[in-house]
Amino acid sequence: MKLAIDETRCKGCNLCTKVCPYKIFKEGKKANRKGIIIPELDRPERCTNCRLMHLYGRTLCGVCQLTCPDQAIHWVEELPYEPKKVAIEY
Amino acid sequence: MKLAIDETRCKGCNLCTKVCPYKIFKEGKKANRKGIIIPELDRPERCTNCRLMHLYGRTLCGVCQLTCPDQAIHWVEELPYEPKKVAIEY
Amino acid sequence: MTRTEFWQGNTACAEGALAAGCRFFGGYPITPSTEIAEHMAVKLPKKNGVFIQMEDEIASIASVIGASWTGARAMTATSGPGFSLMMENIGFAAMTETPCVIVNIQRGGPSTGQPTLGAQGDMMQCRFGSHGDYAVIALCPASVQEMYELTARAFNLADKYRVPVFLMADEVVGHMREKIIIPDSVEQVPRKALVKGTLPFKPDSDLVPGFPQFGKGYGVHVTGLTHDERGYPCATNPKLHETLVMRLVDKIESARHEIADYDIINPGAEQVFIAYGAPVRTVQQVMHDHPGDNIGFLRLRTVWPFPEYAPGEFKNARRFLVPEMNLGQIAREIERHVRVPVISLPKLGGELHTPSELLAALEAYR
Amino acid sequence: MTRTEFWQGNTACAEGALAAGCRFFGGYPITPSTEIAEHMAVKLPKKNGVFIQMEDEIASIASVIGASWTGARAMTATSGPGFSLMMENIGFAAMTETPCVIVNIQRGGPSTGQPTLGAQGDMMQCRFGSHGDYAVIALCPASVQEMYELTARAFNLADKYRVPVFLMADEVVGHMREKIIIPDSVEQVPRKALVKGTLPFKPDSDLVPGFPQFGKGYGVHVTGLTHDERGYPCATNPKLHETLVMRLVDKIESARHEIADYDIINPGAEQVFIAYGAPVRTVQQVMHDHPGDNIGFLRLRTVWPFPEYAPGEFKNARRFLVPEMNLGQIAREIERHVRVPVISLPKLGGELHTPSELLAALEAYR
Amino acid sequence: MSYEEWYRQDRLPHIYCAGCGNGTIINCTLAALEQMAWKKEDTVFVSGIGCSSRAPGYIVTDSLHTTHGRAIAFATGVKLANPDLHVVVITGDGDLAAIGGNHFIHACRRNIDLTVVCMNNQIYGMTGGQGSPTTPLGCLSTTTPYGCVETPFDLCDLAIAAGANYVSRWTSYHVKELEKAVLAGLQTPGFSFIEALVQCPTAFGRRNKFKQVADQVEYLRSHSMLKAKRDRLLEQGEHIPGDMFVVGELERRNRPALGVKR
Amino acid sequence: MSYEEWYRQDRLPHIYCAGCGNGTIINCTLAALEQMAWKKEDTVFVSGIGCSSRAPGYIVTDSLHTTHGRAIAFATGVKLANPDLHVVVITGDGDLAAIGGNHFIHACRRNIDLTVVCMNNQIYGMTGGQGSPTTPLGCLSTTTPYGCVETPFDLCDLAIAAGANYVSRWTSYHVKELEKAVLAGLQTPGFSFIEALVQCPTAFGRRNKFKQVADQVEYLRSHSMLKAKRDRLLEQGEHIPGDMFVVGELERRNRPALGVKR
Amino acid sequence: MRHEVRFSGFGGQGIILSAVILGRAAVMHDNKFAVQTQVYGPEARGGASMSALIIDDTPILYPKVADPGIYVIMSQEGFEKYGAHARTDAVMLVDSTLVYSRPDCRYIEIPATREAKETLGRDIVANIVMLGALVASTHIVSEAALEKAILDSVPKGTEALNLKAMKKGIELAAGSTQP
Amino acid sequence: MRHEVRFSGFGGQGIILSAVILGRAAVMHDNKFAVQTQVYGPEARGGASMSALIIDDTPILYPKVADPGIYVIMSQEGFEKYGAHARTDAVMLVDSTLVYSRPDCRYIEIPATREAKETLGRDIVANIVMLGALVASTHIVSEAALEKAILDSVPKGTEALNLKAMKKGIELAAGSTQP
Ligand SMILES: Cc1ncc(C[n+]2csc(CCOP(=O)(O)OP(=O)(O)O)c2C)c(N)n1
Ligand SMILES: Cc1ncc(C[n+]2csc(CCOP(=O)(O)OP(=O)(O)O)c2C)c(N)n1
Ligand code: SF4
Ligand code: SF4
Ligand code: SF4
Ligand code: SF4
Ligand code: SF4
Ligand code: SF4
Ligand SMILES: [Mg+2]
Ligand SMILES: [Mg+2]
Repeated sequence: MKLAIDETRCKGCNLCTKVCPYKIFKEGKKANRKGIIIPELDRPERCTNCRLMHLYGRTLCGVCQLTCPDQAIHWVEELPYEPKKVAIEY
Repeated sequence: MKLAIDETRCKGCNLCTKVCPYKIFKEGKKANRKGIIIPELDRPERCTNCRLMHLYGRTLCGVCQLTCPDQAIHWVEELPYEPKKVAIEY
Repeated sequence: MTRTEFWQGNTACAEGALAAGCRFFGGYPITPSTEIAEHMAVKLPKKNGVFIQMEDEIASIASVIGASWTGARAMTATSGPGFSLMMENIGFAAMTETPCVIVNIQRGGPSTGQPTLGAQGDMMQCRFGSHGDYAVIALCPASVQEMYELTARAFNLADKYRVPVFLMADEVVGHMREKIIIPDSVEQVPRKALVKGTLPFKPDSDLVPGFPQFGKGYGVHVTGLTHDERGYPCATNPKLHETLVMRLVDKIESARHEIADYDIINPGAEQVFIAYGAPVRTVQQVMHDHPGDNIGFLRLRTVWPFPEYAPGEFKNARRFLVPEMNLGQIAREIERHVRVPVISLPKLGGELHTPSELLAALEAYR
Repeated sequence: MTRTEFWQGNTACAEGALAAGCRFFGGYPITPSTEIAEHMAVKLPKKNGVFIQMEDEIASIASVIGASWTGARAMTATSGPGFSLMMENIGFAAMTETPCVIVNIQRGGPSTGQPTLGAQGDMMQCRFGSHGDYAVIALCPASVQEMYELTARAFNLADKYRVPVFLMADEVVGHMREKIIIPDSVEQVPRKALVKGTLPFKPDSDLVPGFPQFGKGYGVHVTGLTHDERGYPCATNPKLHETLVMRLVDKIESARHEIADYDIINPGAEQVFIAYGAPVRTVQQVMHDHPGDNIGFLRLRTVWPFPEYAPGEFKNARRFLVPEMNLGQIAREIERHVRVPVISLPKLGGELHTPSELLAALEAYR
Repeated sequence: MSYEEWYRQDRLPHIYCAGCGNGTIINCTLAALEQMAWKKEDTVFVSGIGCSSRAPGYIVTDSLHTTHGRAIAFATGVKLANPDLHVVVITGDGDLAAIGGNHFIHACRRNIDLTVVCMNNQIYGMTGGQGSPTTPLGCLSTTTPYGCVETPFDLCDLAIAAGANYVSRWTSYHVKELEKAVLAGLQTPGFSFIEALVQCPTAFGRRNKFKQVADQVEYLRSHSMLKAKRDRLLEQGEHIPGDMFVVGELERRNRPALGVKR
Repeated sequence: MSYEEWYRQDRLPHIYCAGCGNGTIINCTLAALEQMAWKKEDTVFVSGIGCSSRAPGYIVTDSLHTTHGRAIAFATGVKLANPDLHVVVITGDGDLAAIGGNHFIHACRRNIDLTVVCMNNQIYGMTGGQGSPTTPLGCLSTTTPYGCVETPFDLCDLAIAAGANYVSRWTSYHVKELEKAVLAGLQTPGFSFIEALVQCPTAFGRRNKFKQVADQVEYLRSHSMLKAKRDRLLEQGEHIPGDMFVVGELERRNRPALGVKR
Repeated sequence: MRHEVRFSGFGGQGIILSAVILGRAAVMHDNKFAVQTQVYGPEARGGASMSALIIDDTPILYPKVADPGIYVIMSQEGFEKYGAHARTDAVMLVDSTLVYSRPDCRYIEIPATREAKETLGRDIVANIVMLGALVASTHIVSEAALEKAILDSVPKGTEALNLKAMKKGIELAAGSTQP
Repeated sequence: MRHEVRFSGFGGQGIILSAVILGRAAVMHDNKFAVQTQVYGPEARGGASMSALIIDDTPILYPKVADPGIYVIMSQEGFEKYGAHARTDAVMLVDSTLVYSRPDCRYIEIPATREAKETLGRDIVANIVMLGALVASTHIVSEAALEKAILDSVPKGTEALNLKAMKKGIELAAGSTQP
């Protein structure tokens, strides 16, 4: 699974940058055409959901998605599915 | 002071007959022209107000008057004022 | 097999509604309409329907509109002050094309006025009382029999045109008891359902879209904002607004002939009465007492949309006399459509015009 | 010494009210009127006045009526949905002869409609929106300058006739900013006080009774029920009801000439525009761009009571063209008073008529 | 007794039915008012629509008999526009808590300096006996012909939750206590709410097995429980029967208020 | 995550400002709904007017976007006429508690089987930032330019006093807790009220010293106090600062309800 | 033939019910037409109550009663307010227990309240006594119709009492002073 | 002479304020007439905002702007919605930092946002930079009037910054590419 921000929806509020326990979202730098600065993802593979959603068959954590007021955060299927090895930071 | 029921106002609800500690009001018997049965007074001189209003210069008890929903109960001045002697029943 | 009863007008209204399949009543008591609610409170639970006394008239009409979206035939009944409070949500019903029946047993206004006496002072209000342009249907019964029949018809019209329909009765008719013949059954024109897969606010050729009942999987969005044919808000689009509002008005105005219900009596007469509601009875008495062809009568059961061509059927009319229990509200409308004098015969104060008053008016203008 | 400003119409309305001595504003926010409340919230406390945001529009107009009985010049401002909610208490104000000013910055209806766009869809509602028969005064500004001046006049009319007065503006005028010349001071016609010892609802020869302000020892009873000249309820007395309601209407209708405010431009013209509010500006543009005597213009600042004799001043008129941002509401009224065709030029959707649209209409009917 | 002077003598007798408790509540209200050193001309009564709301028509002060449910909103305008006036609202359970519920809770919240006396007869009297938001569960009315199934409001709880500075409840039986409660209400800055349970023989009693007026008054007496007793029972974990209601002073506090005389 | 299916994808992005908390509350509501085994076609959303009330327009079920303040009254009709439908009301502080206050308390009293989610941003967002009945004392808005002087409502206290069966409060920070609270509300027969405090950067935050969206969310987090803690502090007689608000489940009971699925 | 009847008395006497019963008798059992109206209004409370009935063989058009030919008056206040101005060719049934005045028209004295209380034991049925007397003396509906209408209208369990009251009224009318 | 100006950009850029300042300049300080209008509506939120101004020497009658001669465009979305269809004889000032497209009419590129941020340190004054450039290149109001209007309108303490921004705009207009 791959974490993604939908640029057509994100309004750049940066709330996602505050709520992720892994600090995966970072404030972006450059405005897009609409003048919106979309956050950047910092090693999204670290996200619990990215790693374990398939394993447990349900959404884990998901706080960024629940919080995102603009329904801009999703996980998309990566095919073929290959669990990535990441160093987990606690 | 003399206790009186104003017949133009009394609607015969008989609430006064329930509230007076001295049971001075008694249910009446005969309907008047409007079909209303006005309570009768049983030795009204026993009423605290009748006896003591002048002495204390204010309304005493007065529960019947406060209760009477039709503003039908009053004390009228008796001139010349003569305190009456009554046997008080406790 | 019909049945005879000796009923109060308000009872007949409630029974007419029940016969027409009304299964939801949301209301708030107010003289002189209360008996309708009270009758519904007794009867609806026995018919698996819902009676609810809401906290006020705003909530009453809101609950009726909500109930209507579940497919139920729904109504409320009120009088002047409550009617005034319903105005905002009546506009919502018009805008969202929600079928519903609103009974107004008119009493003397303005304000609290004469709570227990009859009037016809809300006739313009029922047409123009909510903000913005819209159209509605208003029926006026003149007898207990008509309280029954027109209430039932109101439901059919509401469902057919998806519009709030008003039974604009008055205290005189609402409170009097008289003979009524109850029919065996009452026609129920079903609400046209939306064809699945089509847009919920796209009209058919009759300008009325099919009804996307809640709970049937339409996933419809209903809003009082200006909306497109999907039902979605588009409140800054002038074109869509114009199209929508014009259609809301046109669907009623263009069906004027079908909705209109009136009698033409003595079309050759020169002096013509036009009346609706209780004053009809006085005109009928005058005509009965003075038979012949010299008095004409346009007797309206539908007042809105106004059958504007009907006065024209009195080809020889030299004047129209309009007895109303108000200051000439429908006389104003008639003035727009005729070329001869319109004589308003207003009567305020709660009493019906007497036959001699109308005779005097006939004399005065002859 | 006058002063020039570049103000929004809504600001000018609020400032006009303050200049006229308004000291109480009770309101509830609604687009596109909110700036009036917001301006009052800033300014009134500095002038020892009271601004209160009530819980809804029903409470707003109620608080205004209450405040008025203490002698304060009081107002509220709203738009369609809020206006609809005020209807019951507007009737109360009419019935109790309470002076008050109600501003309606009209937006697109019905229902929530087009909250941010202009319309004139509430013109009939302001006359007929409450139940029963009554009369009111309605003024229509067409510029920021008039937002100021007519608001101030509204207070004088309200006090003089003891009647609710409506400033029926629209979003176009309410929201635009333009040049305005602020006069040094504004005339304030004081409310006529009741002569002590006379009956509180007994009219003077102008049909208006003196005002028995609360707190001055009149011990007046004010009720929305039909009342006698003492102010006491007499809701089952037909005669008293008729007398009262007729007087409420007559005091306004009989002062029509004094209340009416309009301009007659090119009275000899054959084609005559009649307009009020924002469309006035388009007519003015057309007349400016096409000078000469062939286009007449009856430009109304008072719409209710309708100056019914004014169209007659166009002796050669062959038709009246009535551009309105509604479906011809005032055109209906005009039809009652003229013998030549009345061409309604309705425009819905929030946009003002363009000069070329009006020119096209002139051409089409020439 | 001098509170009689507060009546418009020319309008008595009033229209209330024989035995209607409303007249009693007016007596108590005026008796309390008489104890304030207020001039009649500085006092204003405001009401809505209902039997109860007819009361101001019988009182000599300036009085405003408004529309159904809106008394408090009108009174808010009167009071804020002239805080020197003492404004008393008389209302009924329908007027206050059905159609007028919103104005009620907002005035409590704002703590407008009004004294509101509610004659709660648990029914719509004026319109002939429909259920009200205070009609007890199971009671009969013309719109609850099978018994009321909606839980009634506790008006005092509502007033307290909404923020009123002074709240108490008594009944038409408790004339002296009620007079004192109204007096306390008049004295308290901010919103004061006094609920008076009253008998309505015509529209309530008749349908709910009270044959005589006195029976309903007796019911009110015997089913009221003093707050202190209620608190004690609660503390001891004892059961309080569902048909008892608390009487007494239920709230007195000093939240910020609006419209208090300067 | 499958609650995404409850959105009308063709209407996203919604009209809310960047950082507006309303979107978060919709997420939580739909996430809770997804856990009920309800069909979309059996679920109806109803709302009034306001930014918050725009929410149903973004949800795929049947939805009724009504008039300002009246959502609950409309919803009452929907629910009573067809108790098989699950009816959720989304509302704002102005819609629910200003103009709609009366319908709110009456629905609580009747315990109509609705779930009401109130997005309380303590301001009128849609109309550009006027004070609402929940605007805290001293806060700035366009109609309280000198600071709000009216004590705000505690909406949950009101709901409890009025009779609601289920009441809880959380904030847009507490997404998981809020989801659970909505779930509990959906499961409880009778009236369920869930208040969600949300940031409104445009109309509230901007005027009240919250420079960034996150600052206001942080404020909500740091000023919320769990009910258990509040109770403990109260018990210990400790002072609770005036700017703290309680979060958690505040009421759960089983009074008679109306409109419960048969 | 159009007959107009006016009933008046005080609240609680069943004045309105009387008119309704009479109307039912005419419509449901005599196959006639009838319109019943009444005075509503809070002011009526406690004061005099009034109800009117029109009976006719053909449909009734104008439904109001202004100057009736028949009166049933059951209280002094009712007489003063609604009976005193009866036209001289009218006929008035007065409950002589409660009405002290007498009209200028023909009148029939029926001691209905006294009889109801003393003979029948319940003063509440005085109105039915009056109805019996009315029908006996005017025949505006048949006695059979009245009997059926009473049975339709009165509370369960009181049928016998009410029929007795009706009979009593018929009897009293027969023996009444009819100056 | 009637001049019609349309401003567009996104929320927060001060598009409406720009029109108001220009209107004030014309009315209060140049003794002209002006009418300012704008697009309201929830839908405008987040999207493109727009405001229009008419300036004239005589009173302005028809107050709406349909097809303006002058544009001030400060965002790409604003361009697409409100600028793309400019008539060919119009003139358009574009904030070249944020607007990528160019119209068919004459246009003037002003890197207002970049300059505001980089030279003046606050991108919030980009609109004032545009105003300066507008006045310099069209002279629809005098520079003195604009200066006074800016001083009336901006928050206390920001006067100097705003005047600098205006000057910067005038400067940029002078040196701008005007194809
Ligand atoms: C808007 C409106 N709705 C309804 C009514 C009818 N109405 C008059 S009084 C009343 C109920 C009054 O109940 P309450 O306040 O309890 O007074 P009570 O008569 O019981 O003292 C109603 C519903 C009205 N006058 N106005
Ligand atoms: C009857 C009526 N009055 C006023 C309005 C204007 N109005 C629309 S939304 C709103 C306030 C909404 O506040 P809230 O419910 O808190 O929603 P928010 O926008 O803050 O989410 C108001 C006053 C209206 N639409 N209808
Ligand atoms: S929370 Fe959502 S809208 Fe906000 S910045 Fe993150 S992805 Fe964008
Ligand atoms: S799901 Fe949790 S861990 Fe994964 S990105 Fe979102 S907040 Fe971070
Ligand atoms: S309480 Fe008053 S009205 Fe009732 S019986 Fe006694 S005196 Fe008469
Ligand atoms: S004042 Fe007291 S003692 Fe005297 S009669 Fe009345 S109740 Fe009895
Ligand atoms: S109906 Fe009830 S409340 Fe009204 S006056 Fe009669 S007893 Fe009193
Ligand atoms: S104004 Fe406030 S509540 Fe409305 S969308 Fe913007 S941030 Fe949200
Ligand atoms: Mg009551
Ligand atoms: Mg809000």
